[in-house]
Amino acid sequence: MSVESLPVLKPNDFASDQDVRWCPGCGDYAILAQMKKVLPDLGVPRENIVFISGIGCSSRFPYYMNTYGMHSIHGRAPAVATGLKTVRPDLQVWVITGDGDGLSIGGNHLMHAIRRNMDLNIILFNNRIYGLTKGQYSPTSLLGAKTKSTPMGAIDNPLNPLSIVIGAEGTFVARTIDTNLKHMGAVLKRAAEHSGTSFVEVYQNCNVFNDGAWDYAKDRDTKEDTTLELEHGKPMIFGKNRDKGIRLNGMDPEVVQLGKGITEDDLLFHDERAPEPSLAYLLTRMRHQDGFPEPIGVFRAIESPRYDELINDQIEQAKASKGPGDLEKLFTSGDTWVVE
Amino acid sequence: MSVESLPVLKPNDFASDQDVRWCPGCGDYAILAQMKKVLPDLGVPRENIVFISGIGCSSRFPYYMNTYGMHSIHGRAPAVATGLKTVRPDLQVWVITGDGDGLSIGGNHLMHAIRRNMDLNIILFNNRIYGLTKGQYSPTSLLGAKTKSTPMGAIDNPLNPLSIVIGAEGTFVARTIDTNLKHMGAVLKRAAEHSGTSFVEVYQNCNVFNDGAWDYAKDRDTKEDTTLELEHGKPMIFGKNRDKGIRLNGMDPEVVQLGKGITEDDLLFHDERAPEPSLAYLLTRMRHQDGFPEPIGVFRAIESPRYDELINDQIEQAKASKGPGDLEKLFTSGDTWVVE
Amino acid sequence: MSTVTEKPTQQLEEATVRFCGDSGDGMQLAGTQFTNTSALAGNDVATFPDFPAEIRAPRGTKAGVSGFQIHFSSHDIYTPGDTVDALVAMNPAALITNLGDLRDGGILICNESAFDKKGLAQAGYATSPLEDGSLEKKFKLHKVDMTKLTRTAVDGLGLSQKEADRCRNFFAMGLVFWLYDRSLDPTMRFIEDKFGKKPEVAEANRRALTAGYNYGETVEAINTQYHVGKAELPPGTYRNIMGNTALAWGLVAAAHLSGRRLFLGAYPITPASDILHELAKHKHFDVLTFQAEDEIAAVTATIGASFAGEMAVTASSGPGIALKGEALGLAVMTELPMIVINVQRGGPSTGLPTKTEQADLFQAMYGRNGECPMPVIAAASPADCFDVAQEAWRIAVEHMLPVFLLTDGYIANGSEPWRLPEVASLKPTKVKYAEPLANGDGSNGETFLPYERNERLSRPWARPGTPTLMHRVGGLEKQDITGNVSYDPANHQHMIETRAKKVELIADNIPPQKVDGPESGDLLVVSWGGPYGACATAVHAAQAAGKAVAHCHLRYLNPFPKNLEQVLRSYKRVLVAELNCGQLRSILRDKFLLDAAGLNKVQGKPFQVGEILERINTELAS
Amino acid sequence: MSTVTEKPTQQLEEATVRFCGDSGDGMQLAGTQFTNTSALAGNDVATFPDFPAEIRAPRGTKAGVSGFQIHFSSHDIYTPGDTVDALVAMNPAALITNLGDLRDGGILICNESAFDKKGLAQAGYATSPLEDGSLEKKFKLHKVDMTKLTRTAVDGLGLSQKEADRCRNFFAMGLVFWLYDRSLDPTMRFIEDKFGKKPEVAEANRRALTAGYNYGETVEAINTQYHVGKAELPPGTYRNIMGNTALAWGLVAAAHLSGRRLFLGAYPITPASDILHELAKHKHFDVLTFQAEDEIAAVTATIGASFAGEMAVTASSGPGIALKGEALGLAVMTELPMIVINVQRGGPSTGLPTKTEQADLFQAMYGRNGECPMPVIAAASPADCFDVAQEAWRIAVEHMLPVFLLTDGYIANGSEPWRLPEVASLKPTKVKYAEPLANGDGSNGETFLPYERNERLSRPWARPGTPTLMHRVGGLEKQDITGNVSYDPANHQHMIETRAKKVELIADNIPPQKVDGPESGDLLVVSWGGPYGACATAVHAAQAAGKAVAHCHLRYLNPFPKNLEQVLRSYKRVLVAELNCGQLRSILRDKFLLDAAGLNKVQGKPFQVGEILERINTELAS
Ligand SMILES: Cc1ncc(C[n+]2csc(CCOP(=O)(O)OP(=O)(O)O)c2C)c(N)n1
Ligand SMILES: Cc1ncc(C[n+]2csc(CCOP(=O)(O)OP(=O)(O)O)c2C)c(N)n1
Ligand code: SF4
Ligand code: SF4
Ligand SMILES: [Mg+2]
Ligand SMILES: [Mg+2]
Repeated sequence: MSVESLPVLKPNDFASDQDVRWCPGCGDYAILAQMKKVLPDLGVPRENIVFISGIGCSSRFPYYMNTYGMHSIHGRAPAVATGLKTVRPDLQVWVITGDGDGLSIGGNHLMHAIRRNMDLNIILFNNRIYGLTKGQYSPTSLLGAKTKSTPMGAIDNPLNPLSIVIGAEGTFVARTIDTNLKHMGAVLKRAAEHSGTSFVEVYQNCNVFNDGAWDYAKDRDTKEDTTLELEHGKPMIFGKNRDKGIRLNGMDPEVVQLGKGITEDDLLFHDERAPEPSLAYLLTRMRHQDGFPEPIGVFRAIESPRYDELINDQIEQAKASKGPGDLEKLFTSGDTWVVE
Repeated sequence: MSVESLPVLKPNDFASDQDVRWCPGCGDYAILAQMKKVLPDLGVPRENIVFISGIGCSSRFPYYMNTYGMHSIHGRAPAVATGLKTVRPDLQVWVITGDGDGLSIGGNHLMHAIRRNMDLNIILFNNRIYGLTKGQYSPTSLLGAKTKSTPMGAIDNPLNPLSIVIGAEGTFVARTIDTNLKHMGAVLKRAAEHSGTSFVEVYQNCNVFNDGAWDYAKDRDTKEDTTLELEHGKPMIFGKNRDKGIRLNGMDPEVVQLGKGITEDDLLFHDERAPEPSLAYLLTRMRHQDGFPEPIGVFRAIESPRYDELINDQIEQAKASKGPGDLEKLFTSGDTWVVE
Repeated sequence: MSTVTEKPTQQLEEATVRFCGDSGDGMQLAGTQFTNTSALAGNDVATFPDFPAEIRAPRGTKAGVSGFQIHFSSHDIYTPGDTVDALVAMNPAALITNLGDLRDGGILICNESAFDKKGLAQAGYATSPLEDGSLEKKFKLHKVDMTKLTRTAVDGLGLSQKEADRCRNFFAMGLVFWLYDRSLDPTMRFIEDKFGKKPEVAEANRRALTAGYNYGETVEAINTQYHVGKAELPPGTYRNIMGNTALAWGLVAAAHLSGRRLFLGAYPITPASDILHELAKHKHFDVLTFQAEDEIAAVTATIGASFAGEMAVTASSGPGIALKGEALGLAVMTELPMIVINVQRGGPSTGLPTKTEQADLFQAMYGRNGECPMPVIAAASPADCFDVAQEAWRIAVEHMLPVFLLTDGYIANGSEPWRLPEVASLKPTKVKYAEPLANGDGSNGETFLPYERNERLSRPWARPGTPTLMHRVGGLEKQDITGNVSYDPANHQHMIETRAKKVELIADNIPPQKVDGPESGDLLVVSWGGPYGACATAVHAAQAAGKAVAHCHLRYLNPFPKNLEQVLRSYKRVLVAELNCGQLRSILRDKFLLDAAGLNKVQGKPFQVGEILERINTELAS
Repeated sequence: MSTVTEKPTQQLEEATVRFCGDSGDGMQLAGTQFTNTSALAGNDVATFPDFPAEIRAPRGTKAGVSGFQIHFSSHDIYTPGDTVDALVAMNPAALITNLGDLRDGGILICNESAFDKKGLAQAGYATSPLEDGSLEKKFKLHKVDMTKLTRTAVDGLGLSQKEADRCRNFFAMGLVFWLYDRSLDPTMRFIEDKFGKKPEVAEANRRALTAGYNYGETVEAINTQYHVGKAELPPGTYRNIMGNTALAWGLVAAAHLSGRRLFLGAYPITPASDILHELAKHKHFDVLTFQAEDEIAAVTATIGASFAGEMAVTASSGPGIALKGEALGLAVMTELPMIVINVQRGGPSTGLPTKTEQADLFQAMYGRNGECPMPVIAAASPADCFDVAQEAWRIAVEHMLPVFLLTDGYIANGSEPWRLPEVASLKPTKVKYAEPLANGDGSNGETFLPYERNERLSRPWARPGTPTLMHRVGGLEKQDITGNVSYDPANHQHMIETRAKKVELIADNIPPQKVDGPESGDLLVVSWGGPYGACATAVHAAQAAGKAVAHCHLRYLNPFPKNLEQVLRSYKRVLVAELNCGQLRSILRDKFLLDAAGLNKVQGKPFQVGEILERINTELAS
């Protein structure tokens, strides 16, 4: 099949023949729909796309995509994807994970995938709960969260997924929200296009076990005050009337009211391409409290060498310097003797 | 034995009867010696101290301490220590780990220990190599490092232990150097005294498989230019002549020459107690390159609730509200019936 | 509530009822209420809840069907019943997937309103089975428009239609309660407890329940009421208990009686999670539950807690246990007491997470590197979990080693009446820590020897904080007595043998194997774990039919009771019934060179009594 | 170099030499050089390097002793020898720990200068054994002041004393080379290769080597030279090869011949790390080595690479394999081809990391949750690793499943001469991917069926990137043929049976079991893995003594060759020799109800020929 004759695919061409089995009303549906919408735009044939997941409600995702896929085991999707992408850099590889799958049992694989910066797209559905196992707290559940396993409230400080990823020097780090379809679509597209490991946290509602976890960031009435849409090169402005901004005071961000002597130029300008991750880290620290908004969008997007490219480069270099592998040569290397 | 009669212990009282079995010249010896020196000052009886380690050269440490100890399995020391400290908050618990043990196989346990902020003292011996297994690269080995497993050079971006720990919001984060005995002693002491998880990275020389990894930071001639000793509330000054400083330019640190119009007041002042970890994070990013020094000392030291306290508080609360456990009551709770 | 009915009441020895419907229909609740009520009425009961896969399937699909079966009786019973006397189907998908288990002539109650076009299509029915006359031929069919009737009953309470429909299960319960002459009181109390804070919901449920009951009383088509009398149970106070709850309580009791804190290191996994949930409720018993970041952290934290001197337990299911293998080696090497619970589920890999199976026995016996023996015991029934938990702790402490405790999804989620033990009658396991040395710490030559052994070959448990006993343990081979690291070949051989012998010596400290039935004969049915009840029932039936058959149910799988070989050899044939491909059978063959036959099934389901009885008969005939 | 010696030369059939000293003394290098030289001289050779624990012990201590034993011969040999004819001890600690293996009358060469007060104390000698006359009674003792002699030899090259002393092992080599009439040429070449860039070091080593040689030639006390003639080996080109290297090369060859990339997912662990090191050198063969963050990542990345359609391998040792158990369930469920290598070491837990053992057979067979069968094969010797690696790949591809390949520390680090195969004679394993569908992707009704099976029950391997074959796999139970998730009870039973049957069918695709010796008789010695050589030698000896004994060495452990039962039943007795507590024996007993006896040893050491021979004799006598 020649490139020209590639058929133009529609979202539905990416639907597998399996019934989608999430609870009615689950935020996962919106993410699935958006993924199917984004993929045709990328122009990658379905057979060159692979979805790898772990275990969790979110991790059923690959079953619903008409691509290659593996619903692997709990927490290990980044590692499965690493093996796959190492030997087959030609494939577009997505990793679908949850806050439990990706940050609890799978936290280490995630961290190492990030540092290797292979060309993977990791999408973490954060619903601040274990959905599939019916409602235990997760590493992103808030302090005090009462769940099946914490009847008196959770006592471990939650992990901030993006802080962890920036800690491991992620080259593409973003956040979006299940109900914010347009934003999600744009973020997923950029994640796919980024060369290197893309990490996207999606605020996802589990309406059965943790309903409303993200309402503050989704509610029409509040979302413009509780979130800040990051745009590269733009000042950080938010609020229903776009009259609030983020200013830096030493190392501390502060919320300021625009006007009254404060202009856009006083504000912090977003630089997703800053070589050092310190700004991105600082942005991950901004949570919906004390009047701060939570940033959504792309926190960081820089180019950096990729493990999958480098390892294959070494293969080519080795071939160039030693010639392609030759068993005869291999066997006779070093000391041999002949018996006649 | 009454408290008053507690004998004053000497470093040697902390030596077990086992021969120390590291290669001659290994940096581990200095850390061991310093630990034995620090412990008597803390006034904790030997029987109330426990050392837990994983596997690695560094992890043989507990065998050499006349305290309780466990040389557990590869990567799991933070988890072993978590169980121990949860049920026995009265014990002083140290975790000894290496760059492979703590950041490769054990990275996730480390991250979760940090977020729980139990009162553990985690000491990571970073020699940028796998010592015990004889010389493979580790997660802290530099790009391009030629080791047994990377004959053409390592291609994964190294992890920065302190960045990772700050990413997980560590409450006590510090760095010291095996040969800098006084500094190491002070840092270990502060780590022990901190309430919450203390994390200390020790630059440790493996003279057999990665000799000289830290020479730039240890060498008499260079160390004052290549390292920066952090002191709370003090401006960041370094250099043999103490004439260089770190200044903040927006979010970017820069090295400046003191004098010529630049005074101490223009410099960045260290604040280990900053509630937000952004400054500490930024400091972890400073590596020995482009004229920057690497900070040593305490990056961050804040108070925060501890899992070991909180879980035991919940126990007390539960007892207060329900009364102490009573099996009779438990069995008869809910619907019962009598057969006569 | 006590009603006088005009309709005739038929006395039954026993009956089996199954509620089934969509996962959202509240069938588990209905089943639990019926169970408790029957138990309170003095019946012996056994239950089998059958969940769909962990995740919710779309409403109305076959994948989303949830069922709960209750067997209740006026005599001793051990299983939830092979076939069903009365089936309540809340929708077509539930009907089609459950009908096969309804006995000919059984009662079939269908929620008529769910049999609309969409519902029928989702179940794969071309035409409505309620309309084509097919069901009436075989069963006593009652079509009840529960949706409408429930909505009417709760009318005026200001509930949304969705909320109103959520009361349907109470209507269904009410109807079945009438059918089997059950009191509504326990469920009324439950409603008050559970929904007391939402008075309109409580009232709606009460009304739906009553409406269902009255419907049975009133409607002509339902013309007989049934009554199952009290069972003759040993006197005492009873409650109904699920396996996971009983296990949790057994652990609490063991810790409490030992005067130790109880530490549970666990990571959620079906069907073991409820142990974590249950224990988390009992903090006032000094129970510390630690939800770890993964199973490896769970088990290694457990090792840490054991080293600390407390009662330490880890609980998981197959895939999670697989992850613990390496750490269990450390537990064996350090010879520390702890309990490792595997609530088995369908495997391999993620397998069938919500289904039952017994295929992790090999894993418990052999799933570690090196020669790494561990004792293994298994619970036979929900209530037995309470005893087995304490027994595991006794063995762990008295022999200083980690103990595997196996249950399975069937036991864990099933329930049965449990006679409350007298607290005073429970036997505490005494924990004796090593005593500080008089002239300790080497200064006077006396040193603590952490691997010194007693007659059971068990080593001292030295609690950190005890002066003079400072010592180090670890995963490298230990020199016997001193506990120092040792590479000495002879010592390695000695330690390998010692660890094996230590497990073997447990056989001196457990009761001899008993059989149920004649002490010798034509056939011995051997079982372990969940199949206990089905095997007991089948063997009793065969005995009643005059067959020389006995039943040998093993609680102790490693080591075996000392008399086991002799027991096995007392019968012409041995049949091992297990829900796997013959794992216990393999072990018996290896150990005793005994040509035992296997009755095996791996379908995610428990044995039916009939399957076992049939096989007993073929074995005896051949 | 060819020297004419004045001293008499005694012809020997075979000899065994051991170099021992501190870990820092370069004994492994000395041993390797002597081995290569002997092999080049046409001997058959077998070696046994014996490392101390992974970490370096303090210089001069017993814990730090490192040894290397070489058995060389003018006839076929299979083991490094039970006892030693010549022992070189570089210090007192080496002497005291190794002397027990020197045969009466053997040659003992001691580095006199190391027998100072400190050295003697560290070894626990009260007085110097070199001085008290005790050694001379039993052995031909040669005290050589190697330190001084070496320093003199390298004088003038500007080396520090430390550097000079590092050449001592070359002096020792030179002396032993003279003793056994070996050429210095290969070692001279080695020195040039290795130290060429540091000319003064190269020169120093050359001088030390020559000095040692000349010392032998000159010193009167050493009055005989020995010569072991060429062995009659099949004609061909030979090299000496270590097990781990042979394994790595076998993998490279298999991938190359299949035209696939080779992916190794590994995490360093003794004694498997060398496979990673070796493969990392062969990138020009399209070999991609991935040092993962842990063993779980290593195996799951391997699963990913297999799903990607390439040759995928993971390698570890016991504790690492324990961590892979859960993921291997996924490999079994997804029915993807891959190789799982376990280079076994002493267990349980961390155990004895540098010592050999065969105690992970149970783990390979049973160490996963659920019914999770995997084929298991094992290598018999260093060179056999080359063949077994290819065989594992053949089975994996032809049967579409993960294959366990077991070796052990003894094989992995031991070496033997290997006749280079003709590349053209190697049999490529053909990889056939599923073909794209003509009318694929459902649009025309044709859909890809990832779990459709061929006559071997193996499913198609569909390479991502192939149009129309998009499909999803995973760890939940699969519906046969379609590969969709299925909770159907009958399908689960069917799939459990299918996966078991699939492994059983491999028996049709492997050679029947052969025995070495008579086809029936009094005793059959059964072995697997590393004990091959010792068993072969012992059985040959017994046969030579006229005993009706045969040897049955198993490469295929699951499934067994089809004729195995018949083979076993052809002898009056069966003795299973293994370095564990009887794991293969248990499996044979279970499978065949065969009362096999066991010869077992768990000391971190290989069998000695004598141990086996002795047991053969007792078996025959009783
Ligand atoms: C080894 C293992 N441990 C535990 C489980 C049980 N388990 C399945 S999913 C899950 C957590 C799911 O949480 P998350 O990743 O947040 O996904 P969600 O269901 O919320 O989308 C757990 C604990 C498992 N399948 N395997
Ligand atoms: C499960 C497991 N995998 C691998 C190993 C082998 N191993 C032992 S220590 C080690 C790495 C040690 O590196 P590091 O933690 O940096 O310690 P160092 O020796 O450098 O002090 C490895 C891979 C092991 N013992 N257990
Ligand atoms: S349990 Fe929660 S996350 Fe899972 S499918 Fe249901 S709503 Fe979604
Ligand atoms: S190998 Fe390196 S880290 Fe290990 S003991 Fe030797 S010098 Fe120290
Ligand atoms: Mg979640
Ligand atoms: Mg290291």
